[in-house]
Amino acid sequence: MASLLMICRKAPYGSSYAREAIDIALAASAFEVKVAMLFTDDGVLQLLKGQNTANTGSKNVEAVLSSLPLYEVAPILVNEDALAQRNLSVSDLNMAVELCRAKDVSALCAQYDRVLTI
Amino acid sequence: MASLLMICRKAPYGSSYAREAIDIALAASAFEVKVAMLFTDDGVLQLLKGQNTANTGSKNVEAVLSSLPLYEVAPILVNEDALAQRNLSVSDLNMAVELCRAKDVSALCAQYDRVLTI
Amino acid sequence: MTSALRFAEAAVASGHDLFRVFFFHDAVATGNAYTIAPQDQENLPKAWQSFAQQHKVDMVLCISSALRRGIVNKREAERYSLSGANALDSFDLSGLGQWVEAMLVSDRIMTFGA
Amino acid sequence: MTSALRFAEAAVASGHDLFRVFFFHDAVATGNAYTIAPQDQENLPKAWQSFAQQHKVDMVLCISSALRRGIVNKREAERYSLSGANALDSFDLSGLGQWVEAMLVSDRIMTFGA
Amino acid sequence: MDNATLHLVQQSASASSALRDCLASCQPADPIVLMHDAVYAALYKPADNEFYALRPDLEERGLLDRIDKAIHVIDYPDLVALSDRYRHNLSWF
Amino acid sequence: MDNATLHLVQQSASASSALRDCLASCQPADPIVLMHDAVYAALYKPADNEFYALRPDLEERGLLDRIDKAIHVIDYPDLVALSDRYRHNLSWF
Repeated sequence: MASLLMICRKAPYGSSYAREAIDIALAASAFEVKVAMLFTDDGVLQLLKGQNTANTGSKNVEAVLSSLPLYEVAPILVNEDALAQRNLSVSDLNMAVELCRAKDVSALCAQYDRVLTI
Repeated sequence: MASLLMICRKAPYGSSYAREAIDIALAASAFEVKVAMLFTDDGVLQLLKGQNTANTGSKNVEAVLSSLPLYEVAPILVNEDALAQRNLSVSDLNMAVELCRAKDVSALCAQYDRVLTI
Repeated sequence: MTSALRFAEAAVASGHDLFRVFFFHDAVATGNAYTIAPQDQENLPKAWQSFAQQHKVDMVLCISSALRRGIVNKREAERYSLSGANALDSFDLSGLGQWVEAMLVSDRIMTFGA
Repeated sequence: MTSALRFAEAAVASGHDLFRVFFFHDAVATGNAYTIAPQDQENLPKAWQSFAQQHKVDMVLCISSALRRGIVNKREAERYSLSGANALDSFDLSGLGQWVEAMLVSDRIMTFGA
Repeated sequence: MDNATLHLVQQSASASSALRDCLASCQPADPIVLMHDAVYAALYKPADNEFYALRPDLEERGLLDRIDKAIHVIDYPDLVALSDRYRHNLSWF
Repeated sequence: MDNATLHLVQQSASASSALRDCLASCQPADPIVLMHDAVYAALYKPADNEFYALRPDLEERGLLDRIDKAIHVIDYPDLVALSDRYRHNLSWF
């Protein structure tokens, strides 16, 4: 089985990158690819608890991300340096994640067949 | 006569902002507006001497900017802090400019009827 | 351009006279009639169209930005022999003179760049 | 997407087999047939079209990115009752499965994000 | 009418230089509005200026209960009123 | 095939965080290609890694005679060869 690591670096609502990354993860998972996601840089903001799109006409990124484990997208990794730089901690996040550091990215890449930043 | 200060902050080829800003300056000038341009942040890179678009299919920003004085767009101001931060100096630029500092922006704005960042 | 729409709505609601909305650079995509929004999301071109019709607001797509990005009305489609036109009727395609005029007659300009 | 085109040309010239070019996010605008480039500038959609025809390269616009941004072919134009279609013939509109397939069969993926 | 300049910061302070460039150019008396992805900067107070942040952008991003107490939460009508009050406004994007 | 990762930095290092984020994540043995607006970072050498910059992007921007001598100027065929050599490449934009 092929494996894919997606490195998600973009904040959730300023562009459609976050939603489109989730679509890629689900598509790859549907093709039996083992998909992992690493949230780093502004990408960690996608995981913030309490996103409320009731009044904005946007798709709720938090809600869609929470479905990833059901599609066997795992692990969900988070760069704890990026969290700390934004005054955030694991308790601000909406799902169980595995923590890593920025310097682990190269070693992580080596474990997967393909890597995509988005 | 109305006056407009344009604050140009974008590098020249990564997007069409630089070309479009020049178009705005020329249009305003054609309507008898007194137009000044302040180049700051990555905008100072628009003024770099020696831009060569012969092989790239882009419009040469340096060439178009050099026509601004003919259209009485003046002064051409450059934030020298932004230059220094990029390892550049006035000798790297393709036209005569007036230097200013980042902290002068507010006082400059006060001298014009309208201000536009682009 | 959701922020710009919300601001325009609030400005009109508070009694301000909105002279013109000028769409420039990538924002000309707001005038693309072919935009299909996902079912649970707002169709921004149509939301702007309703706003303009309801409040009789003048909306202009910068013609040079629009042509570069493939947004054309019937007139431009004919001029360039294109098979169709995708600019919504509520948007005029016109030059930067429209922006300059708006700047000259208005007390404030607001720019929404992101 | 000029960089992506130059890279693709160099890859083909050096004997590489280019399996697919997948246009995603804002890059779907590369398939817009209504694009009018200024006279002294390259028309990028047409340059990609020539490249694809010359080298028989498969080019796909991500359909969900494309619909959101108002790039439609005849099939989608009919489905959504639009007055015309603006996707160039050389580009297919298709789903992310096309990206996944390309990823699985190719040795390398190159991403051009700016 | 107030002669200070109103600044509208519209991009993420971590991904872009918008806020940093604004702070380098503004005066201490200039008010700064955080909107769009710039509202993440409301998690801390970036400078001594008066700061405002747009409620809908905070809400969408899950920030409403997390922001620094010194930052004023505003709605679009408040932004209209702010733009009335200051002769010039500058957008940073 | 080399097990280091090839990094492609594609946005201005002053306007965006692309290069900074890349440097925080990469290893000393990872080569870094500057392209698009990222080529302005060739005016200085940003780190000890091996750096490459794309000639057409340098030329267009007037940088060809100004860049740090430690940075390798490459053309698209060289970029194809680099992407062949490294198992993974990451784009920063």
